[in-house]
Amino acid sequence: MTLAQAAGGLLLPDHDAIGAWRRLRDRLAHADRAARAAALAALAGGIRRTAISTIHAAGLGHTGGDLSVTDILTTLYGAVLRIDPARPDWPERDRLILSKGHCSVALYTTLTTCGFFPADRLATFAAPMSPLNGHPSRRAVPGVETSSGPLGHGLPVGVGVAVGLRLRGSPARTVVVLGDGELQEGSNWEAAMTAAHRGLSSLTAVIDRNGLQQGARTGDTNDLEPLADKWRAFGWEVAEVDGHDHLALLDAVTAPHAGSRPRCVIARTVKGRGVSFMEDRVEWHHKVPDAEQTRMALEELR
Amino acid sequence: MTLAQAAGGLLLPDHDAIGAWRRLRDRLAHADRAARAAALAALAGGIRRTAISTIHAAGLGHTGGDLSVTDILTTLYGAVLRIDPARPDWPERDRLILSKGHCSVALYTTLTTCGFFPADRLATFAAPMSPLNGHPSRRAVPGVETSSGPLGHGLPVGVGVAVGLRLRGSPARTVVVLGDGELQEGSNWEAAMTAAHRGLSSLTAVIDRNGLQQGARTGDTNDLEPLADKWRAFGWEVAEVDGHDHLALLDAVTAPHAGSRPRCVIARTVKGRGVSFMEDRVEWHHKVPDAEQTRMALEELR
Amino acid sequence: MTVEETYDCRDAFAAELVRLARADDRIVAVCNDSVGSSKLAAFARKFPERLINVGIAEQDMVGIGAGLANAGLVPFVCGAATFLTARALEQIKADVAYSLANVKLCGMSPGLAYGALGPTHHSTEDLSWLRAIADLPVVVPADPAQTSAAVRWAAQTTGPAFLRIGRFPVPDVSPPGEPAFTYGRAARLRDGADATLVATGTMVSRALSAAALLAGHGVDARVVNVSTISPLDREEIVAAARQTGAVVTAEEAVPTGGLGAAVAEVVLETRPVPMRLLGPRTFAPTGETAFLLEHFGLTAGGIARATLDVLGLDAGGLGAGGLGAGGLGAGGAGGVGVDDG
Amino acid sequence: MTVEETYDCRDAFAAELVRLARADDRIVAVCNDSVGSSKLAAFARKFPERLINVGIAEQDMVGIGAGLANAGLVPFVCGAATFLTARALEQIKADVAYSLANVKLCGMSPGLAYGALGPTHHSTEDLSWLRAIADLPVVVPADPAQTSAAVRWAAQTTGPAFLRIGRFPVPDVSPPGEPAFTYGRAARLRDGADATLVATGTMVSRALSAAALLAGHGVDARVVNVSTISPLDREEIVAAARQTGAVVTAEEAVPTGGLGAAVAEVVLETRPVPMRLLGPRTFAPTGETAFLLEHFGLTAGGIARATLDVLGLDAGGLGAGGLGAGGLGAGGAGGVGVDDG
Ligand SMILES: Cc1ncc(C[n+]2csc(CCOP(=O)(O)OP(=O)(O)O)c2C)c(N)n1
Ligand SMILES: Cc1ncc(C[n+]2csc(CCOP(=O)(O)OP(=O)(O)O)c2C)c(N)n1
Ligand SMILES: [Mg+2]
Ligand SMILES: [Mg+2]
Repeated sequence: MTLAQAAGGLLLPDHDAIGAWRRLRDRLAHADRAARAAALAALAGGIRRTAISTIHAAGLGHTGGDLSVTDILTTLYGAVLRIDPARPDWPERDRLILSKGHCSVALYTTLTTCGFFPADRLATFAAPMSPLNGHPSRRAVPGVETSSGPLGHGLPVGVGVAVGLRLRGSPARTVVVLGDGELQEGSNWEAAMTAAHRGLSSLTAVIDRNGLQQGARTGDTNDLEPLADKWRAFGWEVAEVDGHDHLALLDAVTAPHAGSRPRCVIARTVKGRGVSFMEDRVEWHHKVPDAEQTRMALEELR
Repeated sequence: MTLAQAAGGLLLPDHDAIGAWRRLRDRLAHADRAARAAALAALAGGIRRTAISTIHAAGLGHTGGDLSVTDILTTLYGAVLRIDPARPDWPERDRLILSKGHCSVALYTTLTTCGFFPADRLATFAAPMSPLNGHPSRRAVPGVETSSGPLGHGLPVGVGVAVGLRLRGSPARTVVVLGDGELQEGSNWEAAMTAAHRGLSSLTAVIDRNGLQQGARTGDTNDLEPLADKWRAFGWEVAEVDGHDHLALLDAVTAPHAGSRPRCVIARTVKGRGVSFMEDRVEWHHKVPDAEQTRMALEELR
Repeated sequence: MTVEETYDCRDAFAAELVRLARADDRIVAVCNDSVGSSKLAAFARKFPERLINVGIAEQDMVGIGAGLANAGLVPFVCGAATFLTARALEQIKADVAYSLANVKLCGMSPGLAYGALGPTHHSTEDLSWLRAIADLPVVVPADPAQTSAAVRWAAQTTGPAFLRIGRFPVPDVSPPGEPAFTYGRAARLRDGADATLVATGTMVSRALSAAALLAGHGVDARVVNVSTISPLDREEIVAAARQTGAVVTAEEAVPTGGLGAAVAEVVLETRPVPMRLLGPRTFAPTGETAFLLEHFGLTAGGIARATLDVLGLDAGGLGAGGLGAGGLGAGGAGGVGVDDG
Repeated sequence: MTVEETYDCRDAFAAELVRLARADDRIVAVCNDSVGSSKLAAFARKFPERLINVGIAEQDMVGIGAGLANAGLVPFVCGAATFLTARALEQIKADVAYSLANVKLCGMSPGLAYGALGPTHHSTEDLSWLRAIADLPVVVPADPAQTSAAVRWAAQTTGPAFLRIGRFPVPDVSPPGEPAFTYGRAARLRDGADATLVATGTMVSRALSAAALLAGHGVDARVVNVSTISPLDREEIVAAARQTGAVVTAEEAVPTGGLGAAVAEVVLETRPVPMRLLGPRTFAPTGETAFLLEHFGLTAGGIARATLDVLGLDAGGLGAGGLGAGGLGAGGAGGVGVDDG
């Protein structure tokens, strides 16, 4: 139980990290595009490296999807979301829901860069009694808005948040990050229909469009194309961008609204992004790098 | 238990009715369009009258939806489906799945006109121990391919049938009849995606597009429009027709296939069709006509 | 037996929800095209903005409930019990219970209430399904007073809850002058020494009638109303086993995962005594609710017979008569008909 | 204790399915992007046309299974147990069980098998959920031989069935020379007079080890393997209660709706004797499977302690040691990682 006790317990804010994150946000707000791009790239690189190390140490994780979603999370936490990591339950916060909950390591790592909890706690990921479960639990992890892991849950929850915030008169926004394979779940289309019907312009869905799911290409399993047409037919505004281009993501997510439609950002990504031998390889969905692979990956990500 | 015993028991084929139905099918096959239209209209009128009487007698039923789907069922059983009511489990039969199972009375009545079981058994509808439950049960009613009632179940089952028939090399076709409100269920969109991915051209979905659901208009509850765009974006071929025009339905359902897409026929209908005081009135979703209303309805349907 | 007035508990539910919503603007209602069957029409008129009817989409409905709670509201998520539970069970597990979201799930017209609409509409599995989910209180009020009190409790408590709101007409069973509902506590409605009838929901009044029948057979039966199925009031059950030596459970639900199973475990772990578990175990045949309750022995007579059986006594002379009343589909009557969830 | 060889029952499942499919071209497999975790890769290679991977869409998957059965095929519908059951429960009830469709539902990696992937991936509620559904046989094989035999039984029988296919490594427990699986029959793996350990799935080998531990404490424990949870072998349970006077159940599932509840009912209705029901009752903390089994007392030691407890004996000296082995996420090892359903 020693490990258990070491691993368990509350996750508390890391005020040094919060300070650093606040300074970064301030800097980015006034930086030119090039500087902003460089800062976000640096942030994303750090998150990727930490994620790889964390997965290797735990012997568990979803390496490919973590690397493909990193730039999306980096952009959102680094430059978009109005949050206060010192007060994770601040009622006026923007909400980020990671529907593709299997990419918990990317989320946990990003949360530590904002200071929701100290980065050293990542070492307990998946360890006995750790609050850092294989999938994010709202019970244990500050910054996690809803427990995810079963696919197709995030968008309905996001719709509820957006409806609720509007009812309460809050201008806060709601962003749901989804996998592409995940869109095979019909629950997403229920929520998509509801969101459009209710004119939830404060709701944004970002699709991590890496073209792979657990066992194969999405196109070979149950093709999603024409994906943008689907969202449009369901009443959403659609933007398609390079999901590894932070500024393109930033522009797409923050572009002014033309009407009352919810927005879908289809972020074209590469699963395993940044590590040559992982890129676009289906087996890295949940493969864990060994020591040598970890070394090589960290090298490439430097 | 006397009533129970009277009501219960097996439903066996009605050979007289089967003979009459076969003759009708032969006649229609060689009739000109006008004669075909007249015969189908007469058939539909009889089904509507019987349905109204059955609902009144049982004190239970979904009058509005029964009347809106009648012409669809009439067209399919009267002129399209290759079935043998004497052998409801004939492996090579076409399959009709009524996904909007609350309209069981329209289905039961139609099945008796084909001779799956005698029309006098309709008097046991909803009575203790009757095989004719409020929603169609595959256990008890010949001609019912799957138990329905909970919405959003029929299309996935239809996809499975179509995949299975193709695997077995059977040319039989599969038709699923759905409500429009029912399309809010995400399970339909899962199945729609799968059907298109698998190129199930033998599968047809007919949507009873009456614009009403249980408690209000679909447009006011959770708008389905642009509905045809949704199906197209999900990879289906779409036809839109007047759902009370038998020949238009027939043409849409039997038109030759241009490719390998499954086909969606959006049948524009009027809920409560044929009875002026029921037409397009949401309360007739499950309202049961009293004696006077029944008399008036039968009058109008003469 | 005198003819008692009986009530559809959905009315008490609806009235209480409106009362609470007037005082607390965090309260919202969510439903699946079930404004009518969830009796939310008055709520919709008074608080049109606060009724979120998502249409026929139960997964979406429960997820939206969790989201509303996240945004600081207090959602009552209402739908026919079987669709709410069968169709959205993973959302209930992950988004509500495991996420400890402040969502009140309201399963309307449970058990066999949908009568001749058939097994696809019956919700007899829901208690087994929900009891298996951790951290999800499961509450089954037995009459209007309990229903109102349970709704108040749910609104005042932070965290998940499931309320099973009956449609089949029931008489008042709550003793006047006492709190009608205390979360986690069973109520002893009648004392007795020879056996205990443990009932929930619609079966409580029938258990009381059974006790009256049993008195005529010289059996002094205790009656306990379990309105919180999960977590169970272990003390009251232990006392029943110890003090009366025989237990019969009755519920409009599959007993081997519902109330019956909950009581059985406590009895076996503390004081094993003979039991009978009453409840439907098969898909129902066609018929209105009162008929189906008879069919499954869920009547005063059926409960009394099971009690005599567990005591090893002769049931001769105890007719099959139940408390049949209400139910759906009165032939030829005409009228508003039966909504279907 | 000697180190036994242990097996992932999914391998036996997969091999048997390929064998059967070779002889019977009606057999098809359906899955939800789980070719890997359902071990269907070999099936897919040999019968590419007969593997229907619908993607991540469990409702669709089960409905498609029912449709395939309607078309005359024999579908084995495979997915991680929790997604298959939680996400498609109404399809299981209406399209499979109530429709009496010839669908074989295969819940892979059930219980706590997904270890550190957490409660959203654990399937501890499935037995409660499925037992409540009428006309749905629920089968839980305990080792590779039982798994193969159960798959053969399912392929040969017309009608619905659920098979719970374990992932957590188990040793052989089936006595050689006897049929490994007989539908509806429990197997007495060890005779004994003082108490009966009733176990299913992964807990069977642990119950056998518990019996060995108990022998050292002078307790002669019977061990019964219940591989058909529903319908239950009542005779064997009645015999256990009558002949041994105490029963402990153990399962990798919520016991108050699973095996425990099923056994409890029979015991109470026939021969009430003291019982203990072992199984997880809360959402699990983080940890690999072996750790979680320890956490919930689902080890040889835990079963033995519960047995001493039910007998009113002192458990002193009986360590907490279990049979910890296997499990997920060996830190820093590298490798193929853990699929997630
Ligand atoms: C309901 C449900 N079914 C199955 C799974 C198992 N699973 C986990 S990840 C995954 C693939 C997800 O693919 P995608 O959404 O494309 O995510 P990404 O490529 O970003 O990893 C699957 C099938 C699950 N978590 N939930
Ligand atoms: C899963 C599920 N949720 C809710 C219901 C209750 N219900 C029965 S009919 C109905 C409305 C159906 O509307 P629509 O599909 O448009 O059918 P129609 O207008 O043809 O009657 C509803 C909500 C149901 N049967 N199943
Ligand atoms: Mg992907
Ligand atoms: Mg409609």
